[in-house]
Amino acid sequence: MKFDRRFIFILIVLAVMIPLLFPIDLPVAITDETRAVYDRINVLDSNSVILMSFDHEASSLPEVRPLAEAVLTHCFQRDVKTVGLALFAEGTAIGYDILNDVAARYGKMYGIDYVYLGYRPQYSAAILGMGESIRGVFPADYDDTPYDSIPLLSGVRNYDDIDLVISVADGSLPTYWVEYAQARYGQKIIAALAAVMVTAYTPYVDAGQIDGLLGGLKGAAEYEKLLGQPAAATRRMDAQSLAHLSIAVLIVIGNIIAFAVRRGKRITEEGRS
Amino acid sequence: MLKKSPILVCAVCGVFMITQYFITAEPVTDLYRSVLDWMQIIFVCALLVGIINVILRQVRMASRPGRERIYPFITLFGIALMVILGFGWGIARGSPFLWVFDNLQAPMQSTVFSLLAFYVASAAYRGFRARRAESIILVLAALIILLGRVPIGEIVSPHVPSVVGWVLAVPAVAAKRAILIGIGLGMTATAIKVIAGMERAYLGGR
Amino acid sequence: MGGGRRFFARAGSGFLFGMAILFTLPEKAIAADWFAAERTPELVAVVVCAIAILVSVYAARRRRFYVRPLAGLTAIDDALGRATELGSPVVYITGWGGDLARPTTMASLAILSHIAERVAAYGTRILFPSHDPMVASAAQDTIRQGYMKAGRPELFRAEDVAFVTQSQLGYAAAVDGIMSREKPGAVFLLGTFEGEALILAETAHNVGAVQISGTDSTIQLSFFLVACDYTLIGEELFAASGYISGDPLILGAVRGQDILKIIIVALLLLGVLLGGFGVDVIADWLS
Amino acid sequence: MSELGTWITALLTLAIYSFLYRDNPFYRAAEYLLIGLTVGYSLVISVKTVLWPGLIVPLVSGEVAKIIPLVLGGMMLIRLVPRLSSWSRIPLAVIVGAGAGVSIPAMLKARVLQQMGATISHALSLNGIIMLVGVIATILYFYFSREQKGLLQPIAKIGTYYMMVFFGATFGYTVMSRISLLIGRMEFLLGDWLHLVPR
Repeated sequence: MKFDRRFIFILIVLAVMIPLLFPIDLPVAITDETRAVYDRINVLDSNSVILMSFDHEASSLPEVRPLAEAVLTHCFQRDVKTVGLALFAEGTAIGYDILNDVAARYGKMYGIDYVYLGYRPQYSAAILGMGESIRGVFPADYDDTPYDSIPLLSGVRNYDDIDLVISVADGSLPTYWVEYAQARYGQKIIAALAAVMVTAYTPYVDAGQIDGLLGGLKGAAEYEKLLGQPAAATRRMDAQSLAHLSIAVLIVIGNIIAFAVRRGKRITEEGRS
Repeated sequence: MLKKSPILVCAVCGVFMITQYFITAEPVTDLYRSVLDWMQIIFVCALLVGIINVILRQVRMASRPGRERIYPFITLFGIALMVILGFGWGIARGSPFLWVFDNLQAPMQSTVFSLLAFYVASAAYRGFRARRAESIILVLAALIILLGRVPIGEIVSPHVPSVVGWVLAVPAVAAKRAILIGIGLGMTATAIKVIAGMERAYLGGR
Repeated sequence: MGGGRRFFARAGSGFLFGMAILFTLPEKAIAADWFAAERTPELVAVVVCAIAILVSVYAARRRRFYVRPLAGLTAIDDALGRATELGSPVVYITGWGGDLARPTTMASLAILSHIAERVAAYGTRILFPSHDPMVASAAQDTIRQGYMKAGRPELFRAEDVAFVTQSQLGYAAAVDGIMSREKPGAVFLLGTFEGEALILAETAHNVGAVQISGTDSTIQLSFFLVACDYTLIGEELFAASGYISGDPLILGAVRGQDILKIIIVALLLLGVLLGGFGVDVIADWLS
Repeated sequence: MSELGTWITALLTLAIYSFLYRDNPFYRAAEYLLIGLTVGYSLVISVKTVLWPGLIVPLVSGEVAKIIPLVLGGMMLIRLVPRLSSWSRIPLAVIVGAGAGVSIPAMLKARVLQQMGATISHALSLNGIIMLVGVIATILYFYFSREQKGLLQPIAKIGTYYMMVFFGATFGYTVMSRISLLIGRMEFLLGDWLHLVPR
C-alpha cells in the first residue's frame, strides 16, 4: 500500500502553523519534576552562586533557549549570582546572548551580578579542572577581563563555592558533569535538557546523581507558568500539542488502514479457496 | 613492517590507556594528556587530508562538462568564503566569519534538523503496526508519552502526567539499564579484540 | 591467518599478563599512593572481562560454540542480492556519532569488511560517505581489502569512500542528496548515530532501499526500530561481527560476553538478596 | 545587514524544505553550499584552535616533545600520496588502540557497574522489583549462546516488552524535540521574515 507521504508533511506544517497564527492557549499543568527544579532554585538567594553551562549546539536553539531563559529569569528574580560558561564551541556566543538578554531585563550588572567565562574545549578536562580551581580553567572571562578583577568571582574558587550547576544541554554533556563534578566533587547538578535527552537522564535522577531535570519545551512552559511569566515556550505549546495530536492520529489511522487491508486480503483469500 | 607494526602500536596504546586509568602518578597522567593531544593533532591532519580530497573531488566534478558542474562550484565557493573570512578577519565575536555562520550555516543546519519533524510523522504513520503483543506495547507507550507530555493529555485526565512519570521512571529505565549493560559488554569485548589484534578491519584485515 | 593467530596469542597473553600484574598491585600501590584506589571496582571489572573474553576465545580454538541466529544478519545477504538485481549501489554509513576511537565504529567496520567482500563478488558498487576523515581512511583500506579478497581490485573506486563534511546536518543533507540521486537498493546504518539517524533512514525508505540498521545509541534505536526493515539492537551490533565473519575465535568472544551476562545477573540477584538482609556491600561497592 | 541576513536565511530555509517535495536544483544548491561552508568552517576552526596553538606554536618555541605528534600527523598527511598511504596505518592504530583502551574502564563503569549499582540499591520496593525483573529479563534477551526456547523464551519475551516500553517512550519524547525545532523554524519564517506573528 503506497501512500504519498507529502500529505503527512502538509498536515504537520498546518498543525504547527495554524496555532502559531491563531493561538488557543491550552492550559499547562505542572509536573513534579519541574516543580522540583523550581523548588531547588527557589531556596537560593543573593548569597548563592550558580554555574550555568551552555552545553549545546546551535541547531537545537529553538528548544534550548526557552529552557535557559526560564531558569535564568528565576535566578535573576532571586538575585542569585550567575556564572555562565560554554563547553561546546557552538554554544558560546549563544550563551553570551541569552545571559545578557535576561540580565538586561532585570537590570543586572555585569561582573557583579553575573559574568560569562566563555568556552573551553576538552570538556572532561575543563569540568575536572574547575573542581580544583575555576580560575585555573578560565584565567579571564569572555571579554578577556582577568578573573581576579571581577568582583563577583572574588570568593569563588572551585565547586565548594558553587551552590548549583545547571547544564543546559542537547546531548550527553550532563553525563560528564555527573561523572566528574558530581561523582568526584559532590557538586549538585540540575539538567535543563532538550526533550530528546530526557529518557536518557531519568536513571540519573533516580540514582540521585542529578538533583532535578527540566525537559523540553513543555518543561520550559511549566517553568514559565510557575514564574507567572508566560513567554516563548508557552506561546509554542499550542503548536506542540496539535502536532503531537496529529502524529498520534497518524499512528492510529496507519493502523486502521493496515488492519483493513489485512482483513480485506484475508477475505479475498478465503473467497478464492 | 607496515603490516605488523600497526597492530603492535595499537596494542601498546590500548594497554597504556587502560593502565593509566588506575594510576595517579604524575608522569603517567602527563603522558596520558600528551596522548590525548596527539590524537587531536592526528585528527586535524586527517581532516586536512579529507578536506583536500573534497576539494580535489569538487574540482574534478567541476571540470566535467554539463549542467551539473555548477554545484561543485557552489561547494568550492563555500569553502573559499569561510577560509578567506576566517583567516583574513579572524573568528572572534562580530567577525564576518561568524556572521556567515550565524546567518547561513547555523540556520541551514537547524532547518535540516527540523526536517526530522516531518520524518518523525511519516515514520510514525508507516512504522507503528500494532500486530503482536510487543508492537502493541510499543504503540501504546509512544501514544502515552506523545499525548501525556503536552497540555492535551492533561485535559483528558489529571492522572495522565503521573502515569507518564511512572512509565518513564520504572519500566523504561529498566530496559535502558539492561541495554546499556549489554552495550557496555559489547564495547568492552570489541575493544579487547581490537587491542589483542583480533579485530583488524580498520587496517584492511580481519 | 596462522601468523595472525600466533600474534594474537602473544598479544592476548601479554594483555592478560599485564592485567594480572595490575591486579596484584593494589595493596602495595595504595601504600605508594599512585594507585587510584577508588577505581578498584573498575579494575576488577576490567580483569574479569578480559579473562572471560580471552579465555572464551582460547577455548573456541578447540570447539565451536553455538550462537543463535539474528534476523538482521540473515537479511544482509538478501539486501545485497536485491541491490545487485536492481543494478543499484549499496550505501554504508557508520553514523555521525562515532569516531574511529569508538569500539562501535570498529564493530561496524568489521561488518563492513564482510559486506565489501560480498559486494565485490557481485560487482555491485558500494558508497561510503563519511563524516570523519579517519573513519573514511580506515574504511578505504577495509573496502579495498574486500575487493582484493574477492579478486576484483579493479572495481574499487576510492572516490566512493570519502570524507564529506564533519558537520552533523551538513553530512545528513549530503547523504540525503546522494541517496536520492544514486537510488541505492540497500542502505546499511550500523554504528553510533545521533539526530541524523531518522533523516537517513526515512530518505533511504523513500528511495526504496532495504534498510538494515544497528546502533548503540539508545535514543536512535527507537527510530530505527520503527523506520527500518531490520534493526540490530544494542549489543547485537557488537556480536554481529562475530557471526558474520564466521571466525570461531571471534564467535568465542560472543560466548565470553554471555558468560559475563550470567555473572551480572547473579550479582544483581545476590545484591538484592543481601540488601534484603540489610547488607548493602555489593550496591555500595558498585557505586 | 540583519534584514539581508533574514532574507538569505529565509530563502535557504525554503530551499532545504523543498526537498520534502522532492530532490530539486534549489535543494541541491543549498546542500552543496552547506557542505562547502561546513568544510570551510571546520578547516578554519581546527587549524586556529588545535593545529596552530597545539603544534605549530610549541614547535616554533622549541618544545621537542611535539615532534611525536608532528611525525604522527605527517604520516597521516602522507596519505595524499596513494603509494605511501600504508604509513597512515600507524597513526590510525594510535587512535584505534588508545580509543579502545580509554573506553574499556569508562564503559564498564558508566554502562555496567553504575547501572548495576543503581538497580540493586533501589530494589526493595514494588517499583524496584518491577525494575529488577525488567533489567534481568532484558539482559537475558541478549543471551546469544542458546536459542530462545524453554525457560529462556518467556524471559526474553518479558525483556522485549520492557524494551518496547522504552523505545515507545523514547520515540514519544524525541518527537517532542523534533517538533519544537520545527516550531522554531516556523516562528522564524512567520515572525522574523514575514512579520505575521509576534516574536
